[in-house]
Amino acid sequence: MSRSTLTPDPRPLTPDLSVTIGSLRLKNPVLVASGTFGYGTEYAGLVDLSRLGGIVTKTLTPEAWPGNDPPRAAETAAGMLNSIGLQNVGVEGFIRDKLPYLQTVDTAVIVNIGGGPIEEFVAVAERLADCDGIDGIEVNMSCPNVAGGMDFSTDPRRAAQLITRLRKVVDLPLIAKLTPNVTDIGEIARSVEEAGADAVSAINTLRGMAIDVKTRRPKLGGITGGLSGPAIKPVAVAAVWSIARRVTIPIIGIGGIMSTEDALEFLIAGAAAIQVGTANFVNPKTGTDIVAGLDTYCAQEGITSIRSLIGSARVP
Amino acid sequence: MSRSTLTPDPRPLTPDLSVTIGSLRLKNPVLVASGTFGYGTEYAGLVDLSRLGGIVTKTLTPEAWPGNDPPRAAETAAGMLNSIGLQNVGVEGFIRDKLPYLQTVDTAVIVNIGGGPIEEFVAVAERLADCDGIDGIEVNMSCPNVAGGMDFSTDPRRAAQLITRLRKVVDLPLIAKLTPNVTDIGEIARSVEEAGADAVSAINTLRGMAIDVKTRRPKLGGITGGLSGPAIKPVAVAAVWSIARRVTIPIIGIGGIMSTEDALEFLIAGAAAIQVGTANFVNPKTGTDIVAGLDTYCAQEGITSIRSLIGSARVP
Amino acid sequence: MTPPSSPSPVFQVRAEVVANRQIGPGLYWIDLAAPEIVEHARPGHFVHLVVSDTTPESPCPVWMQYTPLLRRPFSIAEHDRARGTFSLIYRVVGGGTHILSTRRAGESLDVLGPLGQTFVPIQSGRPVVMIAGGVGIAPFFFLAQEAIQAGRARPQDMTVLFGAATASLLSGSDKFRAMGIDVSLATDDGTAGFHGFVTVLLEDLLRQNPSRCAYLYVCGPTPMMRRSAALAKEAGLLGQMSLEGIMPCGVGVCMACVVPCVRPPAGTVYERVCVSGPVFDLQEVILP
Amino acid sequence: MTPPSSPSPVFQVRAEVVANRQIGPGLYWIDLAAPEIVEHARPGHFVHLVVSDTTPESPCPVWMQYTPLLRRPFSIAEHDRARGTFSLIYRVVGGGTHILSTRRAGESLDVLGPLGQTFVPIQSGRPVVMIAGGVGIAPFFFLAQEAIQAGRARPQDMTVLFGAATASLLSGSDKFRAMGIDVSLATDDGTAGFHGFVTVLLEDLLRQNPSRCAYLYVCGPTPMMRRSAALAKEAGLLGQMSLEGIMPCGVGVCMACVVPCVRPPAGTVYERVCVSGPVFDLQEVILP
Ligand SMILES: Cc1cc2nc3c(=O)[nH]c(=O)nc-3n(C[C@H](O)[C@H](O)[C@H](O)COP(=O)(O)OP(=O)(O)OC[C@H]3O[C@@H](n4cnc5c(N)ncnc54)[C@H](O)[C@@H]3O)c2cc1C
Ligand SMILES: Cc1cc2nc3c(=O)[nH]c(=O)nc-3n(C[C@H](O)[C@H](O)[C@H](O)COP(=O)(O)OP(=O)(O)OC[C@H]3O[C@@H](n4cnc5c(N)ncnc54)[C@H](O)[C@@H]3O)c2cc1C
Ligand SMILES: Cc1cc2nc3c(=O)[nH]c(=O)nc-3n(C[C@H](O)[C@H](O)[C@H](O)COP(=O)(O)O)c2cc1C
Ligand SMILES: Cc1cc2nc3c(=O)[nH]c(=O)nc-3n(C[C@H](O)[C@H](O)[C@H](O)COP(=O)(O)O)c2cc1C
Ligand code: FES
Ligand code: FES
Repeated sequence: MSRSTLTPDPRPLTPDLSVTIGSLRLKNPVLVASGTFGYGTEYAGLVDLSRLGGIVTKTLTPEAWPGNDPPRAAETAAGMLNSIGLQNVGVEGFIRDKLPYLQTVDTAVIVNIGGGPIEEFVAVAERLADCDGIDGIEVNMSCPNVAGGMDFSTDPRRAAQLITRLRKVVDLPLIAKLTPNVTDIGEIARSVEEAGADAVSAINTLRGMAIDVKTRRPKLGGITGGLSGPAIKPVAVAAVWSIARRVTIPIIGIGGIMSTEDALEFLIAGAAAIQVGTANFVNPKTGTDIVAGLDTYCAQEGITSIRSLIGSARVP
Repeated sequence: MSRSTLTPDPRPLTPDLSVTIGSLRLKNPVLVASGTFGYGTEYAGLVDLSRLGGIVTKTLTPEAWPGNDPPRAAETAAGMLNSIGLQNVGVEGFIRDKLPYLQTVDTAVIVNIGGGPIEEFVAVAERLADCDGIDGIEVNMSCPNVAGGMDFSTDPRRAAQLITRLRKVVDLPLIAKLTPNVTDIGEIARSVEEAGADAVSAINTLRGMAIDVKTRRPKLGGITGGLSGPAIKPVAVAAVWSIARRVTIPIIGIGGIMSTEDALEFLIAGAAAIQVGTANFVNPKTGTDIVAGLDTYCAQEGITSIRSLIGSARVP
Repeated sequence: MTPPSSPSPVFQVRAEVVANRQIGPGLYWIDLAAPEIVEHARPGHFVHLVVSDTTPESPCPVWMQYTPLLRRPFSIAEHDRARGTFSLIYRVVGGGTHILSTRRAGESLDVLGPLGQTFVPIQSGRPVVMIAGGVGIAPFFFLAQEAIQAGRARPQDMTVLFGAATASLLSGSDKFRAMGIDVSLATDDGTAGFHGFVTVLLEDLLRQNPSRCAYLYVCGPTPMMRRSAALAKEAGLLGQMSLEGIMPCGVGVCMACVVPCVRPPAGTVYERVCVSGPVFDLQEVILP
Repeated sequence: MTPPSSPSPVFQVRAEVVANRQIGPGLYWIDLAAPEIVEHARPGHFVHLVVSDTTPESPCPVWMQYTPLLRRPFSIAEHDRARGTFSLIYRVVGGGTHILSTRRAGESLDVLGPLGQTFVPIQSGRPVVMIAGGVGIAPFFFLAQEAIQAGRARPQDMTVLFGAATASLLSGSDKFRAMGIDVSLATDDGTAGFHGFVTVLLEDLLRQNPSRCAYLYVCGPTPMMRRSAALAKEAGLLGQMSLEGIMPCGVGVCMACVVPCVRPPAGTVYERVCVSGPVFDLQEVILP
């Protein structure tokens, strides 16, 4: 009779939090979202980056980009608007100044790319494909803050074209990031799946606007901007749910996540991983707190692998 | 020399709060939204209905309708989800039991109608066209809570068809109520304007979902539902702004309005009137408080007619 | 059970918090001053509260003042006409009740009430049993008190069966005893009274002492109400229960708080708990 | 003015509220205990606060605890290494600052800091003027105090020009006087000091007593900063100013808080106020 049957091990099994996104294995399903965590360095002193499932970096364009006129942010009810307009260091600046540090961090590095015409996306992707230390590419097809930036993810045909082109130059896991500002997000997801995306992430920000009634001026220099934060969580959960009904590739859920409960809601709705966005500004430790929270939750509920939670919603 | 030039009147001029929606003149721009104020009677003891610009009644279908399975509501961050599913007394029940009281109230009565196929809308509209005491018809093309209920306002062609048919049977001001769950709400607005709508109202609720992570069940019997309340205000303001860029007919702004400031934001963005929805549940006097607030605001700012505020946003 | 054609008037008032004290683990008792509401309140009525601090002078935007957004419903547990106050018993289960527990005497709350359908009053010569689980006890203080004060019924004709998870959540049973009412307790963990479900006490009573129960009032968690209704049906006993439901408006306009009810000949129809209830006849509701 | 390659460390701590008291109409002074932050704080640094009550044990959902959602930035006004406390002066202008004003001694706040670029320290033998509008005075307590305590400069070489809407908002001028610093006041309504803009005092000083001003520090409303920068330019005077900006993150990741800066040869570039500022050289920023 083996020892284990005589004296039960008092320590509960360590739950397996790992998930896979295409060929990419994440140590846990908690990523930080593009544009809300810089390039990793900024929060390195405050957050143990190696505890995160991964870091998604700010959207890169071929050249450094100045962004929109300020003001670029406004607080709203349980949310915020931004019209950053993709200010970024450009792909070369990233490779030179930011990537070396990221390569030293023991977490998945997913680089988010953007652009105007398809060729710009392709140029950035090709350049990144040559680099070490990049674990995946997320395609920001959906940024509402640059002119024409939305077309790729509001038209299923164009979305597919973009992904098809990128698929040719990128072997890395390719994640299509979708906008909620469409009639049928499931249809867009379906078309990028067919075009060869390894995963979709949803959602980017909702189109929104606020006006200062004293000055009668829009609160954003870009007039309209993107709404994020807890306010949009129900919209994001519904998006994940709809997409899960239409595709078989993994879904990364994003939108208003601030707590372990929020993360669980997305997993149960069908997300294989989640990203923490705006909440990083509020509490930079949100992501790592959620990792700890998922661990505790699984241990308490006797869940051996978090993968068993994905899409586990109970419906009549 | 007249007395008035000798002793200046200490009372400021009473600002003119009246606005017009097609041929309908409202004493002020503050309405209460469909589904959030019943048929007027319920709040009559708490609110001086005659102070309101108008009352929009719960969506009517040809027959009384049972609605969705409970639970039908869930609270979210600065908002709520509902999946009522258009439970209503039916057009005959309305005419028999609800209209007589509404006819006695000194405020505009706008009846909101809905249905599945176009014929149902037409049937309800024709029946109402015979009745006295109805000042306008709002067409709920956008309810996300009944199967097929969204098609009319996600496809510009079908939206136009519906309005064209209704225009033939209705002389009353015809207001098309739009959903935000579309790629381009301005395009839908444009098509209903061409089809003969006198005004558009925007927005109905955003599609959303919430899951109870303990039971793993959706918090709504209808699984997904409609998000309303302050959380969605930025989306609603952006919708009004976009529509104002595309149509010349009046816009009625709806979404998350709780205060005079909120109402002003919509007017400045381009709305000729506004509707208070979810806020009625929170404070039934929200609408009448806003009327008083607009009055004070105009008096203080020396605004003689509130119409001068409509679309007065200052942009570079 | 449609609402009466002339329902009692409903008021929206700023009620001063007279006292707000903890009476058990996560369990609170709050006294609110609102003479208009007190005057019209009847046993079974509930109020709908804004738990947060809303003052027109606040520099906070209005949405921020209303956080959480929706009102919270609570049954009236006691009223004092002389002082113009009424009382609630509430358990902290989430954000809204937590915020309520932090409100201090001297502050004021926005209250809507009295709301809903009331209990059939306890009548002389008809022995009643009130069976409660947890904070479901709240409306029964009012129900018993009112009948005794009005001289309509004697405490000897009333029995309270009161169950909770543990002894410290049974706060209030003394109040019934002080009125002269017989109280039997049950706890899930056996720390007080019977070790088990309170419905077992009802079962025993109906078997051993059926004359003590000519009418049944029920309030508590759904399984307890379902079981009580079943026991009443078996025994051919009439009675009422007070239900809960997610209530955005509390006054019948939003159609959110519905429960399926048996309504022959129409069959099953959705009734609003806030205006057709919260008090329903024991057999009319199809409990989930 | 890019951030130094090894910036001072940033901490996220729960800081205990040691005191939080009103010092004028809508004007407050708060002392917070956070030894790590105090140790590294230099004049010009700011902190980023969660104004609301966030405790892991709260039954409120996390989003509700963070209402309003974003942190609020405030300049460090004073620090006390011995006690491990730092102080802020803040004006209630909206929901966030209102909630901050309700926090009581003994409670704790989530604080991120110290953040941003600091002032060039006041140096011996270089007379300086600090010109402030309203709560813009806050960082100058720290600036003056630090230089005097370090023995790097004499109070006689410092001048404070302090303007506000009205006398009761000039709270704190005694503190400078107590240090031996010359203070001139200005109010929009003439209730104290010069009746008019504080920049007129600067204009007069630069004309009548230019030797009192070899370096200029500016903090206050935009028009005041614009005018001060213009006067400095005319006088060929170097100096710095501390800017504000909507700051979601405060640490340089969100790119929201930018101001256009003159950066030859690149031309105009957007710099982040939170990491490239809030302290900038007087002539480098293009003020709106
Ligand atoms: C008619 C009626 C009378 C009630 N009387 C009492 C009473 O006397 N004492 C008492 O402690 N509780 C009572 N309740 C339940 C009480 O309303 C809820 O516990 C409370 O609303 C929970 O709010 P929360 O923010 O703390 O919880 P959360 O779970 O955070 O609330 C989230 C949302 O769900 C709703 N909700 C959650 N639980 C309930 C529930 N059980 N019933 C209805 N809505 C719920 C809330 O109102 C809110 O909209 C009564 C409910 C109803 C409908
Ligand atoms: C580096 C820095 C230092 C500051 N130091 C001080 C100080 O020492 N004392 C003081 O009283 N104030 C200071 N401020 C301004 C202070 O941050 C704002 O007054 C405060 O954030 C207003 O919050 P609220 O919720 O009360 O106002 P609301 O107007 O309701 O705030 C809405 C949003 O706008 C932002 N906001 C509003 N006003 C400002 C502003 N002037 N600057 C930046 N963001 C703003 C808020 O942070 C919030 O995100 C400083 C600002 C910055 C950037
Ligand atoms: C300030 C800010 C900047 C952002 N920048 C980007 C970006 O560069 N690329 C991108 O794909 N998404 C960007 N986003 C969107 C977020 O990655 C995320 O999809 C969105 O904010 C919703 O998540 P949240 O509610 O958790 O913030 C940005 C969001 C914010 C708030
Ligand atoms: C409980 C509830 C029921 C509603 N029912 C209807 C309806 O029957 N018909 C309709 O056109 N809109 C309906 N609406 C949408 C509102 O009229 C309004 O468009 C929406 O709630 C946004 O406004 P708000 O944020 O102010 O609530 C309903 C909204 C709620 C919350
Ligand atoms: S709570 Fe709105 S109808 Fe009952
Ligand atoms: S506040 Fe985010 S970059 Fe400055």
